[in-house]
Amino acid sequence: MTDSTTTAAPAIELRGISKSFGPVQANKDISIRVMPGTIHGIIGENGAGKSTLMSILYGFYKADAGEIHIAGKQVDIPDSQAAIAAGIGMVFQHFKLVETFTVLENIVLGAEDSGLLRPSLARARRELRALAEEYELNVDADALVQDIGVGMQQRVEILKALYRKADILILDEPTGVLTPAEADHLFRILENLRREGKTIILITHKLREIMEITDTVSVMRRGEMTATVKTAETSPSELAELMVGRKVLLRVDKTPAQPGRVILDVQMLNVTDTKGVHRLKDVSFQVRAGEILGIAGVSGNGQSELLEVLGGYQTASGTVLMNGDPIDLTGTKSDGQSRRARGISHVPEDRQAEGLIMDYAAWENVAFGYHHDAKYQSGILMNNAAMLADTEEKMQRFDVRPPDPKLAAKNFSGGNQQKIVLAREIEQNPDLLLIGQPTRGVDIGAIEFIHKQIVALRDQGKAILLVSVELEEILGLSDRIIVMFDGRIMGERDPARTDERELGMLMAGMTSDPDKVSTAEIEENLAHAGTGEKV
Amino acid sequence: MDVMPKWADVVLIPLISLLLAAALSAVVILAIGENPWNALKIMVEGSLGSTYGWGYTLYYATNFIFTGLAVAIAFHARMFNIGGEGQAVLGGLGVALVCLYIPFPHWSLALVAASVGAAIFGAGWAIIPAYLQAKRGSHIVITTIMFNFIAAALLNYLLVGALKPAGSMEPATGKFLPGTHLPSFQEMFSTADTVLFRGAPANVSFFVAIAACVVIWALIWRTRLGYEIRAFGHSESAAKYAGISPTKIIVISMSISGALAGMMAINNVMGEAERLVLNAVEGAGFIGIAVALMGRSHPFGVFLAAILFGFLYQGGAELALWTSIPRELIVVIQALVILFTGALDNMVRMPLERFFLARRRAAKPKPKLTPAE
Amino acid sequence: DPAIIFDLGGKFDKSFNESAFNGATKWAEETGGKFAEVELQSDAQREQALRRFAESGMNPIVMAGFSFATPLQDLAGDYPDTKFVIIDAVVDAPNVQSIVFNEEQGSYLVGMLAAMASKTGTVSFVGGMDIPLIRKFACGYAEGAKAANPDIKVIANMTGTTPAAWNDPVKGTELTLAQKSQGSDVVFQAAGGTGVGVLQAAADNDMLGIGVDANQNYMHPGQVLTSMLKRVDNAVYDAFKAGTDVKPGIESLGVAQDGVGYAMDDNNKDLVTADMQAKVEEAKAGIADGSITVHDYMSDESCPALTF
Amino acid sequence: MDLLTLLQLLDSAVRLATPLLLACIAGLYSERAGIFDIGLEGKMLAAAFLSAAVAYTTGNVWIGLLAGIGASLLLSAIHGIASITFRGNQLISGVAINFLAAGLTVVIAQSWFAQGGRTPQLAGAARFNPITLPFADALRDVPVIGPIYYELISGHTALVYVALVIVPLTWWILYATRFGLRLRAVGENPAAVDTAGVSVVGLRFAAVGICGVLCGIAGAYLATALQAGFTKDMSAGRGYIALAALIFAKWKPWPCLWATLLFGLLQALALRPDLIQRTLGFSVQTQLLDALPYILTVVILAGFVGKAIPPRAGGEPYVKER
Ligand SMILES: Nc1ncnc2c1ncn2[C@@H]1O[C@H](COP(=O)(O)OP(=O)(O)OP(=O)(O)O)[C@@H](O)[C@H]1O
Ligand SMILES: Nc1ncnc2c1ncn2[C@@H]1O[C@H](COP(=O)(O)OP(=O)(O)OP(=O)(O)O)[C@@H](O)[C@H]1O
Ligand SMILES: [Mg+2]
Ligand SMILES: [Mg+2]
Repeated sequence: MTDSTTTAAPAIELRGISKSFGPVQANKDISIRVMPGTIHGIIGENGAGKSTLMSILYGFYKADAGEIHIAGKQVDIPDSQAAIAAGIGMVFQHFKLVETFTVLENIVLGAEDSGLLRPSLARARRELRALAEEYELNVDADALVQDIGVGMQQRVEILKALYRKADILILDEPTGVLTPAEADHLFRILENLRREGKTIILITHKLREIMEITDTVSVMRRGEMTATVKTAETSPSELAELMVGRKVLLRVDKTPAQPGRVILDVQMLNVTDTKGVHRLKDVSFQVRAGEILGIAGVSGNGQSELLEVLGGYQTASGTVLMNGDPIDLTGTKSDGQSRRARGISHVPEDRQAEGLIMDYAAWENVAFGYHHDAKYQSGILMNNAAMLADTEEKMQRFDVRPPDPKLAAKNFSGGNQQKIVLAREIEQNPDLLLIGQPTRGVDIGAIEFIHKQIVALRDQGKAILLVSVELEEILGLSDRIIVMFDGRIMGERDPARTDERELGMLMAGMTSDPDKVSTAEIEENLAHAGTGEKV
Repeated sequence: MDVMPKWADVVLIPLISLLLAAALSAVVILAIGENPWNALKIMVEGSLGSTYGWGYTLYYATNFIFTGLAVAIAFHARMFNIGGEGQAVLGGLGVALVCLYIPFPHWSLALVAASVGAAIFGAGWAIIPAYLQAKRGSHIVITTIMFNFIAAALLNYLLVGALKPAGSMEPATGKFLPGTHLPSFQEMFSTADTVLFRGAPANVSFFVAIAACVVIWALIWRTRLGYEIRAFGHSESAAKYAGISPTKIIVISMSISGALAGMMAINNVMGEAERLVLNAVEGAGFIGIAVALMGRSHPFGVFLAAILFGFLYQGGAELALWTSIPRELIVVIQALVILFTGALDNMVRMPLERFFLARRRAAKPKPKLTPAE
Repeated sequence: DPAIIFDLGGKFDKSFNESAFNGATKWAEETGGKFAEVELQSDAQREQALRRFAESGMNPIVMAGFSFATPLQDLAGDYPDTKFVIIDAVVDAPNVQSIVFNEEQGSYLVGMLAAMASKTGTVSFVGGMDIPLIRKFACGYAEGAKAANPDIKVIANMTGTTPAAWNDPVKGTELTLAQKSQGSDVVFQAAGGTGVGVLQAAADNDMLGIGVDANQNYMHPGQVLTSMLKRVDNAVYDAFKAGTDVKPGIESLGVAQDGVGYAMDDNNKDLVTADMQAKVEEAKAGIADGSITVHDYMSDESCPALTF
Repeated sequence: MDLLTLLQLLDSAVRLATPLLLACIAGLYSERAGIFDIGLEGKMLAAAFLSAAVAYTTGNVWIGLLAGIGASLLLSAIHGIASITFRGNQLISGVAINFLAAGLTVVIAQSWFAQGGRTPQLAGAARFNPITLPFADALRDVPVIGPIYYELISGHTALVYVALVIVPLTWWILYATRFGLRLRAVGENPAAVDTAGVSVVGLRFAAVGICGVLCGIAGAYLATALQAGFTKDMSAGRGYIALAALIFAKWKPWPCLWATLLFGLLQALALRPDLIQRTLGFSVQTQLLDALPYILTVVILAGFVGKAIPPRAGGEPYVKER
């Protein structure tokens, strides 16, 4: 800033920040300025480098190159201690709380007054009450973090920053785990903070949120900052284009469904996990040939367990009929291999932790789960040649790049990893395809391709069960939608006759009119979901 | 992209670690007032300079191949089997029971039966911790350590009680039946006029150990079970998704591991002592850890590392005989090898990675992130 | 050259092995000769060490300890030109000399001294590994004590059942303390390295200790009553001196041959009165001439004076 | 069993439990901070050797104690560098340290004293001698309380009392101080500590350092208080028993005391087969008594008697950048 008399110094200015993780360059020569008292959005696809950039600002990572200026002064931020001293607070994408500690202990941790705990805790308790009142940030100071819901955990994180007198607050994808109503509540808190003069950086990849609350917005793509614009002067489609680098078509093209016979019939499914928490409660539904059934819900409300049960790696009680015959839910046949034998394929929610062995080469991964198939055997040994040939062919068909079967899975990009999993599962020609978060971390080009494949499979008369936390995807792809909350089915909707608002209410466990419910009630409801308590 | 070429990971890193361990050992020898170069000469001469020396080196190596493979296969399933010692003790018991009471017409039958006995007992001792890990989440490292002590107490109990011949002063079984005598290298390779491997304990079990290497290699990289074990080792959650039962893999891989550790007994108990004594295993179960780490859990690597440790053991024994360097020096070297190849791996790896990364950057100034696009 | 192999306790165990080492050193000093030696670290090394010495032409090869019996039995035949001397065990081979001691006789003598020195009327014994050889010590000790005082109470404990029992001073200490709490005020140990802990505990707790094998009176002057001498040093010395002319067969050394005895020196002269010494000398003469016979536990695995 | 015999047994249990207790609390600090330590055994052994060697050379047991702590700290530093700085496998590092100590103590002892890997016997001021607590002699003849005070409570070496004081001290540090809060946090979720502006590396090194000091005291106790000198392998598996006790105690200070006393009692009982025989009327194999701590630990680990949940981040190196 050359002319400091007319404009105040930016609260934050980053100059030429670069950062590599081994061979991956996460940030390339990034510069950005954020004015005090504003909310600045940062938007970008998964893996664009948003979290990395903010973590550098917070001293969590060290930049390879670049400068950080806070309120006009260059500062050195070698660790989070320095960032806190410079008035920066950050709420990470994955919360950094000690689960076995109380809320109070978490808040005090690292900001104690003296060697003894008791006085620090007493002071924190007093201040917490004041802060809670000032910013509508209610928390139960003596609850263990592991016993409270994500919404409250997030408030604890915000309180942690405020308790440390942060003037600059960074929030990394804060709404990923919230319902639309909870997100609204959060945004009200952020408005309050802005009014108090705090500077806020908000990371998200949801265009709606950017348009709703930010003053300015920066777009990142592949480690680079592609643009910074005033929110008032841009539009969602312009931002989308900046994010991806070309014009994008967000709608899915598909003809109306032609549902046939019932393929999957689920009745009164119940799951209790190893901690004794009741994860699925009396879940019943059907999926027919030639239709896509979408399951919406805030993550952690039983969708994952449902996929796991159907995929064969979670035991359950109840009845599941596949093509009219019951499948084994608890016994020796309740494993992935038996499910595959019954014509169920499964694209798991987390391809890196479940769908692929990251250290296996592509050719080994293509047999993964199907490694018992006769075509991959030769005598007592495995037929590596057959696996290789098969992989080459599938890579061709699904346009996996690079088409090198000997490359380890970890060396493919996220989108291409997903294509490998899809190729493996779809090419099995299943009667039922379970598919979780099909496009998480995949760029828009690949999203189009993947959506087309799913619709094509449906049109061949297969049954598809789709789980996604992206409401847009659910709305765009499904022929019918059911919403899950706290392990139950809250209701079924026709995508043509519902909207995000209505679905959002169901996701929070409410069936009443959206306009008549307070967010506090939603909060209360969600806090108990998934903890096994009665709602 | 992998930062380093494969050869650097497989050969260069263990080699540098080994050199570091050797250098530190030399410092220790210097510090106690001996000449490291001399010590090395005595070790090489004593262990590799004669067929007698080789006979001992290969004898020790045989033990270490078995225990090294045991640790290695468990590593593939991401299990740290620190209980090789106890499993080998139990293996010895299995061998002893077979060899004390069953009269065999020929040693080959005895060898097969003793191997089975050793494997069953060794596997049995590994299955309990494995099952507890799989079903109850009990940390296998701690349970296998505990089982080492329990095995020692059990053997102690038997050798001063039921298995000790009346009137004997030693806690040991009686001599095995004559039909169980395994041909030693001396008997196998000596001709009428030249005696080779005279008196050395290396015996036909060495070839069983080599066969075990081949079988384990094929098992890990060529069979469906190996595919599942490795998959489980890389990612338990993925294994579950694929329908691979964690319980099955943990129990099976630990059983194979225990069986291999137990089979060491055909070498030291059946091939050498021909009776079961108290401390027959002599830490070989622990050396298996060093061997597997050095050998990067690959059977061929394990084979080479076992020979290296065989050399160290025989060389160390010679040092103790002819110099004032105590035999414990080998324990120090062993500790350093474990430290550098196991725990301080990153100390060697990080600078090397930086080196290779810099070289790659220099080769193509603008790094391309996505090879696809 | 002659060679000697020490057992697991090591040549500085202050008792058995050290005594053997002293004999060898004495020979070396007197003759200026050289000998090879090795201290075993593990059981499995026994055969290797024996073979290595035999291969490199050492002769005779002396081994200190009964544990060598089994390997020696196996390999003596492989080296017919080498003479082997084994102490504390009998191996029947044409080139092996077996030296055994009448430990019960020496133990008898120190048992008498213990009983006479005891004020509480209770004396005790700590053995190393529970084997017949050590029971032989205990039995002779109890018999001697009862000979001196028929009302004496004798407590005997063994440290363990494995070779580790030879080297567990902590256990030695605890056993001694346990015996003290049962009234003992004189303790005799035949426990190798474990005995160090026994003597230490005795010295720390107002008890009298009794050493074994070598003269251990010096370890805690004034607090070690005496030591049961087992002249392993003489045996080794004689073997080295005889060199390749070592006579195969069994050599049995008792009081009469001065193979066992009890130690008197400056360190314990105030503890043993002239009267006590006279009585022991009398018994010694009696054993030597056969008028007193001391029961040998190993002859029938039983002990009239003590139950284990 | 009469009172005196019982007291003698308990007295022996206290003596034998002391090194276990010190090592157990040592492990508690390390593992509560997320660093698994199976190298307790090796650190104790190294400390036992160096404390005895230095005490013998200087004739002063306190200097010996410091030297023992130094030896243990050195091994702690290796463990710290391997598992904190270089994010290596903590279990493997622990195994290496145990071997390193087992080998080096003998090699150095042999070259230093030439006595077959042991140190000379310590006497007088070169070892810790029992302390008679005030009034012990006076109270001795008071029925019941007298013997208990005189036999059981009084008459131990200074380090026994140190160990007993360390238990409440540890409890206080862990739950009432800033350091304790951070220490527990770093074992549960190091990222939370890091983002709260506290150095994970610093905390973990501090914990590993405390562990080293306590193991050092434990080792020195073995060689200069319980015994009068170092002998090869004299730690004799106590480090592993301490580890077992730590699991048994579920990583909590007071239970550590009870667990180690129990294991100490088992060891004391193993020395008195006659007592068992007399009290129970049948004899128990000493091998069974020897193995009992290990068997109990397995039973605990198997979760049949209350589940032992280790600190969540335990054993995992803290990796920020892959
Ligand atoms: N700790 C790390 N070690 C190695 N690589 C990392 C690390 N963190 C991030 N990366 C890599 O850096 C790149 C940028 O990641 P970053 O988390 O900053 O993206 P993001 O924009 O926050 O994505 P998302 O929307 O998924 O949160 C990715 O390729 C990622 O794999
Ligand atoms: N952990 C890793 N180790 C090695 N290389 C990696 C790693 N993560 C990413 N890469 C490399 O970085 C490149 C970019 O990966 P990333 O997942 O960010 O791709 P992307 O740009 O999001 O592509 P896509 O749209 O296909 O997901 C990949 O081609 C891959 O080779
Ligand atoms: Mg992110
Ligand atoms: Mg991507």
